[in-house]
Amino acid sequence: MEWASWSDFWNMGGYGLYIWGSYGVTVAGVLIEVILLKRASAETRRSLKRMQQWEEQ
Amino acid sequence: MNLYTYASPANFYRLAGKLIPWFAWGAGILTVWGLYISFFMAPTDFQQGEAYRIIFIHVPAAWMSMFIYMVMAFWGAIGLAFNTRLSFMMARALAPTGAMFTFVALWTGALWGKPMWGAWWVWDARLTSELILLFLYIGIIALWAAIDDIRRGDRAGSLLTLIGAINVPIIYFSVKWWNTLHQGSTINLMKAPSMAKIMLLGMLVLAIAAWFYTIAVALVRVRRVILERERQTEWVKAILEKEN
Amino acid sequence: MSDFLLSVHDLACARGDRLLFKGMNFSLKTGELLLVQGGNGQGKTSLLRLLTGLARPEAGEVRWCGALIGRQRETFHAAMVYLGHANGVKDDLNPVENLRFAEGLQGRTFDAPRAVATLERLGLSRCLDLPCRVLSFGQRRRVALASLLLAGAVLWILDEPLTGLDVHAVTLMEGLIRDHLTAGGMVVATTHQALNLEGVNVQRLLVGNVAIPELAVN
Amino acid sequence: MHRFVLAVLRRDLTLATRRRGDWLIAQFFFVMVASLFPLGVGPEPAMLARIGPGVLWVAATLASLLSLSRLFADDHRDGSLEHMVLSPEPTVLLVLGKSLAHWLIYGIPLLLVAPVLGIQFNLSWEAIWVLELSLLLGTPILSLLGGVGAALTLGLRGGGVLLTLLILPLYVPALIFGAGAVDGVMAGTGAEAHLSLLGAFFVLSLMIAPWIASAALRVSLE
Repeated sequence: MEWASWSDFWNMGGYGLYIWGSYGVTVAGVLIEVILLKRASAETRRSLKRMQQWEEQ
Repeated sequence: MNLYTYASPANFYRLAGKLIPWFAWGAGILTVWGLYISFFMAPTDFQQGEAYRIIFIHVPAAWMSMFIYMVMAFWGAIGLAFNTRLSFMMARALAPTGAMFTFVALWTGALWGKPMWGAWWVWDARLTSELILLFLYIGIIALWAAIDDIRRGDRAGSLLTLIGAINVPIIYFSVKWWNTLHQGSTINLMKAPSMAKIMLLGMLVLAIAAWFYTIAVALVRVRRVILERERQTEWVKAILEKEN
Repeated sequence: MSDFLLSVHDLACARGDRLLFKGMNFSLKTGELLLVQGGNGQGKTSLLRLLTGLARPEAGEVRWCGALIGRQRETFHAAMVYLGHANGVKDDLNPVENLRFAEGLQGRTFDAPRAVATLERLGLSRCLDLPCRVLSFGQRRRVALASLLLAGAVLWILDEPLTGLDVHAVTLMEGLIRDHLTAGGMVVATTHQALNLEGVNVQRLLVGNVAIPELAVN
Repeated sequence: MHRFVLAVLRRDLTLATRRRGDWLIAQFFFVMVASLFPLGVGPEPAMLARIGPGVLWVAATLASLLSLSRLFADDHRDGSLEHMVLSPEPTVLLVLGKSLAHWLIYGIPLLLVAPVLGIQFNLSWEAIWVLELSLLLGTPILSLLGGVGAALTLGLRGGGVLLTLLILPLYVPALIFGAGAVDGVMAGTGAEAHLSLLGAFFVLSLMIAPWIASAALRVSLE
């Protein structure tokens, strides 16, 4: 184990800002992509269903 | 059932639906394992201190940005040669994820560069060609967005991907060469001797996780595109009705 | 001229995700006119573009003398000439120059006296050295028709050739089509206007998403 | 085959002589962009000589881009592009002829103006000579690669801006080798290596770009 304590872990030997900045942005990138994709998929299904109902009428 | 059957959108839609959870869970588990390696198993680097831990995402992201581009070029070429709709859909589905990884590679590269070289940005071959790769991704996505006609968009985007694929290596080597002329010594991100085995393992695990993630996301996107493009067909109507 | 054959097999055409037509079959022989009819947006122009090879069909094939047009691009394009909505006439050039460059781009040598004679025949004798910019729409259309005549192609594919032409020119056009067919040529044309085509072998083709009736021969 | 390329060339050159305004605008753009830099960074001769090659190359790139969006667009609008594509001659030669015409109309004049700008930027005569050589080899690359972009964006809304976005990344090697050659001769390391790499990139573009552009043209006309 490399870390004596949690604060030690977050501090990362003084490089905490750089390391967590990197990991944070990566996580944010992935999350944003997943959320946007989920929304787009739901929107596609909604609009297709709307269109289908409209055609059935 | 042979491979060709899966090339039909209806079958591929079902197959993709079954595969997505596997890849998504795989990506999650591998990420946890990879992060454990990178933060708790890999020792502190005696030269770079803890800052080197950024490479556990920087390097896989840089790999992904290039690999995804090559895979896009591959699908584009297949689509242009054999006129298969599905391959164009794959190419399109990969682009946003590729651009995202390229951005992550640039961002993490800058955050690593600051403590290591004292500068957020250096015009070294890898960062510069990564930047130009991002421009190419943006160009391709913009071209797709600008063309309303699906068939034209598919083909035009793939042609652009192909000419970019020929150009990326040339750009890389020209920047590298330009760089050696302008700065006495090149800065090498990965000094081979100090690379411990455990570091390599961490990068590999995270790279595979990134692959699984990319595949899962691309499949979701392809499924969405299939639904849109095949909305006139009976099987799509049946699927939508079942969900109602 | 020897015998030629343009045939279409099980042709389907889509624009965006809308299927314009499918399962279209017809064949056109030497000396025949195919009149393509149908409402706006039903795919008349799309069909003509498929026949020229500019567009690729969603399904089915277009054959020239039995072979796919894509396989014999050079032969087919040498035998075919297309006149679309746009005239393909450069505004900055005069009619004679337009014809000269059009001929050169088709890989043919330019026969100046013949070009001038053709333009005069189409009633453009007073505009020969004016830039096309100053010509009227109908006059520019005539320049395009002159280039059609000069091409000496077997197959004419004409998209609304009568648009913008006056009564006199329409009669002229009817005569040109009749002469071309008598000489063993073939014509595919769309038009909204009535054409006097006595003594011409006409096939009528209705394009539309609704059940396509088999070819009603006039 | 040669006859066809010549026919395309003669046509485009004739059309260009009828519309001299467009041609002049591109040249003035080149001069103006290059002249803005000394105003922005200051008149110090040593610094101007240092940034000169890069600035002139970037300005030449932008000037060539400016006219590219119209490479096929004018002919597309009046329908003559379709006629040309339907010619029995190969589309690839059409693209080659049009790229060549674009280079002669917009590229060669840059070569004539560049020495004057080189003097403004305090470049030595030797550097100006190499700049000319590099532009001679490099500007056809801009026309060839630009043809791909012009074909891809044909008829699109905002196609001109999109074209810039698509093509500028592909220009990077030409920019590096071209400006590098002038840098090299000023730094005393010689320009041969840069110029031969630029030449190689030119040959590669000549072999590949017309094919991709003609495929793109057919896709765009579909």
